[in-house]
Amino acid sequence: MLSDHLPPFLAVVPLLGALLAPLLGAVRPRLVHPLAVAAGAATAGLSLLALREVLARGVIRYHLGGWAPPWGIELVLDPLSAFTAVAVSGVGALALLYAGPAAAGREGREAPFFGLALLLLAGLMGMIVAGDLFNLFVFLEVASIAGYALVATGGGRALVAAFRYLILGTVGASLYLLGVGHLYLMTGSLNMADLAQRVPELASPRVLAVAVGFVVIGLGIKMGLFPLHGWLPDAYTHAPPAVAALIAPITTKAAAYALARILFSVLGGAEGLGRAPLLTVLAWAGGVAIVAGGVMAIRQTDLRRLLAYSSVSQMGYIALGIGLANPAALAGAFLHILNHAMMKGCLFFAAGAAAARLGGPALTDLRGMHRRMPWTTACVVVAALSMIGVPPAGGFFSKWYLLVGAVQGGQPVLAGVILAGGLLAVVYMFRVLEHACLVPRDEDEHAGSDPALERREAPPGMLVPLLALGVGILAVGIWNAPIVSGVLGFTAR
Amino acid sequence: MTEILAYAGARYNYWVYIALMLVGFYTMIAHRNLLKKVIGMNVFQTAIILFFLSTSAKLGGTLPIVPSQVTKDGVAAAGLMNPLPHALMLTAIVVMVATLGVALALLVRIFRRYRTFDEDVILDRL
Amino acid sequence: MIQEHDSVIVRTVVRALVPFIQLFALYVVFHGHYSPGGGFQGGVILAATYILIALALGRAELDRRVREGVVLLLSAVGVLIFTLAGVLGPLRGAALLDYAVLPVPGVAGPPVRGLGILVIEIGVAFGVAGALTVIFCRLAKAGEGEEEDSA
Amino acid sequence: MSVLLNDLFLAMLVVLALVAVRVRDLVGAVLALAAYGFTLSLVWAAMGAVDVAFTEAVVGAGASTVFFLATLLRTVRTERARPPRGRGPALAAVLLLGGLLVLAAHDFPHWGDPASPASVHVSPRYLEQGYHETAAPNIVTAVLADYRAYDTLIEVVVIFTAGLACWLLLGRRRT
Repeated sequence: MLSDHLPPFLAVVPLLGALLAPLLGAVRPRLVHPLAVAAGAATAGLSLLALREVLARGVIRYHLGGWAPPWGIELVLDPLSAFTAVAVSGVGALALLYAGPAAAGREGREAPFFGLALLLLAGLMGMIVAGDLFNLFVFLEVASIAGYALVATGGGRALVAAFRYLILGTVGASLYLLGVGHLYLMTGSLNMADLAQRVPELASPRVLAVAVGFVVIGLGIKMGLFPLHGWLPDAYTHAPPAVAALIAPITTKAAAYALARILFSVLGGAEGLGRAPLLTVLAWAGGVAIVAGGVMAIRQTDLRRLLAYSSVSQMGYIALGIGLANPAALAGAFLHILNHAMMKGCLFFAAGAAAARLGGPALTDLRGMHRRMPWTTACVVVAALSMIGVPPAGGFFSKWYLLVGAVQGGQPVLAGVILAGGLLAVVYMFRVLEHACLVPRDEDEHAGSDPALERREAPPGMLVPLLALGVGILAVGIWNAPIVSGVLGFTAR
Repeated sequence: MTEILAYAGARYNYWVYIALMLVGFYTMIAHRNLLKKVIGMNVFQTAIILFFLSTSAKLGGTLPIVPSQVTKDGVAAAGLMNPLPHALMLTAIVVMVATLGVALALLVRIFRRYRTFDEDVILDRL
Repeated sequence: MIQEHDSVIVRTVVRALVPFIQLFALYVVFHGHYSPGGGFQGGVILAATYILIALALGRAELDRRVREGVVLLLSAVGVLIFTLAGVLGPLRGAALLDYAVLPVPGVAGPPVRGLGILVIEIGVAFGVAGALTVIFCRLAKAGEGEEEDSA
Repeated sequence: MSVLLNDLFLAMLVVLALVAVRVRDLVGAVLALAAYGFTLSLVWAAMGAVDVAFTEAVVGAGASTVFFLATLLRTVRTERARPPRGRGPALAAVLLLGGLLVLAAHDFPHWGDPASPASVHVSPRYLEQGYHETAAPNIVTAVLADYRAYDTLIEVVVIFTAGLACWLLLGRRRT
């Protein structure tokens, strides 16, 4: 029974968790966190099951309420959406586990906190499986509103950051809705597959170009695409560690996936109607983002802000791959969705653990980390290698496929940008590693050397998800070939 | 002259929605009072509702409620307004009020901390 | 904070009106099939009665009538009603939110769908009324009995 | 539907929106916004969207205004007079947006055209079959609560999310 209803349950399971959270919180507040972890893990498990089913049976189309599209709402699970769902729910479930100890000290607030965290996950999962443009908008708003509130739990500066996020996020969602409205006005349909049939016959290419422009700008804001990333650095920097660890790795990925979905499944047949220049603009915007984000990351002294600008840069890779639109580049973009979710999750988990144990978010606070938190430091090293693109870490392979895609697409400048982005990552990640591994802490200079005594790893609830992501980054690197050829449908030779 | 008037008149709804949208958008991004930004956001979102509902209008059409006397022998779709944008915009209004609630909750917290809604003053105090 | 209104007329009229407005809210919820209205509009009107109580009779009276925690739970229950009505479909071998398979004795065909619509409208009304009441209460009494966020 | 009334109300909307964003007194601005919401509901009614008009009246002119006033009650009533600054980029963005919107609107089907794509594709089935398939004569309810019930479920989840968010953000502090 379950395997027939996977598409809606990917969103309904975390949703049920979120609805039960306040009910459970009223009687047994201690059990809210385990409930959230269980709902997150169930979502991740269902995503894996969905991926297996899709690979075995082909694309699954689900008609809600039994109404055939375009009249009813359709959900679509294909290899790409199932893959993205696995990436988002997997990292999301680990972030929920991580949020337990990180959110300690908010007694009485567990129910709304974890309720909103599950709603965020439900919104993102709904966006990924949506086959209807308006349905995607509604799920986008669930995820966004939960995100604004979660960021604001940091208080103080986080409030201002959350307000800015809300204003820009609303502009993004509204422009997306406006673009959908233009498509509706010209075709009368909201269903993606139906639109794909009708778009090539459109009377006015101008309206189509404007509509797609609004959709790209709207989702571009949500995915933090330079120069539309204005909300992102402050939100990631000032959000509490548990929230940053949840939001930073996964929210932008769902928006990036939705953008790819619309550009390829709705507009796939509209080559002559201005899709090609739009994709070129997207690819170059991605290239600019890689460089601009990297340069700004180098100038930061706060670890979280450095990671935020690194996200701007890394999202540039994904936009670049989507824009190049050849099989190699797309395989790279999707592999990078998984890789970046894992490495950014890993680094934000580590940042939260370090802030809890070493006292602050500044890079200088990381000094002596390798002696006090050797496992955490090892994970940081793995994630940093992935960010730079050193094999066998996963990041190397996504950038490799992107590079192949850029060369095949006849874009040597963008290929150069991909390499330059790696060099920028070397610089900014080396600054992290330098403080974490090489520079001793002031008090270490004159205190003797007894590393066993000063070892202070984060509690297991934080360390386990961190280690899981560290191992995962290496595993994706090692098994990249079966993922790329078996799931993403790209064979290198 | 009459042609211009006819041209403008045929899309009058659309010109109004554009005007409202720009007023709201400018207020959201340029106004320095945070509460005014929220008011601008409200205008901006309602402009989109006006756009969607304009797509549902049919000249000579009536309410999308099937009268009881014609339910037996079918309905002529051209005589009734398109109900789909109406249903979509009901959802959009709910999204609007939800966003508004969270925005105002943030404003109350921001005011408690910074004692003002003035963006410049808040940025100075950060 | 919101005080009890000075005028005895206002207080009396509000006390008398509230049950009727709530009755009207129920009418709006249940008559959505036939006329404009439905769960959402009815839910807002239901929430409005509690706002009215707060404005005219003061917070104390509102607190006596409803507890915020309970209202939030009601909202969750409303969404749960909707979700579970939807999940009945898969349990009975149909798609999510397919009301045609709802177990209603003595009714078959499209009227079952009509009843399904009624069930979810009730869920919508609870969900919306609860959430809006919570938002209003929290905004109206923000800061009451707490220290300020320190700068 | 009265086209003349519709046009009159639409002109009022622009005026009220400008008042709402220009007035310095914040309570006045909120009340202008309430009048704007009420006018909107008249426009929706004139355009035959009675369900939306009803909702706009209770939410746009009602609940939203109460939320705004509840906020102002505990905060500040007026905004400071300040010289505007740095309007260049904002104006550029507005011009870009406006240009795109006008460009697209130029090619729109005429307002109210019964042969426009939105009137002939997808929606006729709701009108022609809706009552037989869902037993709801109000077709907007049929679409909202049956054909597109999933949207409505998530819509209620959105407002629940906002309730949870206010609960979390404005909860009583532990001392």
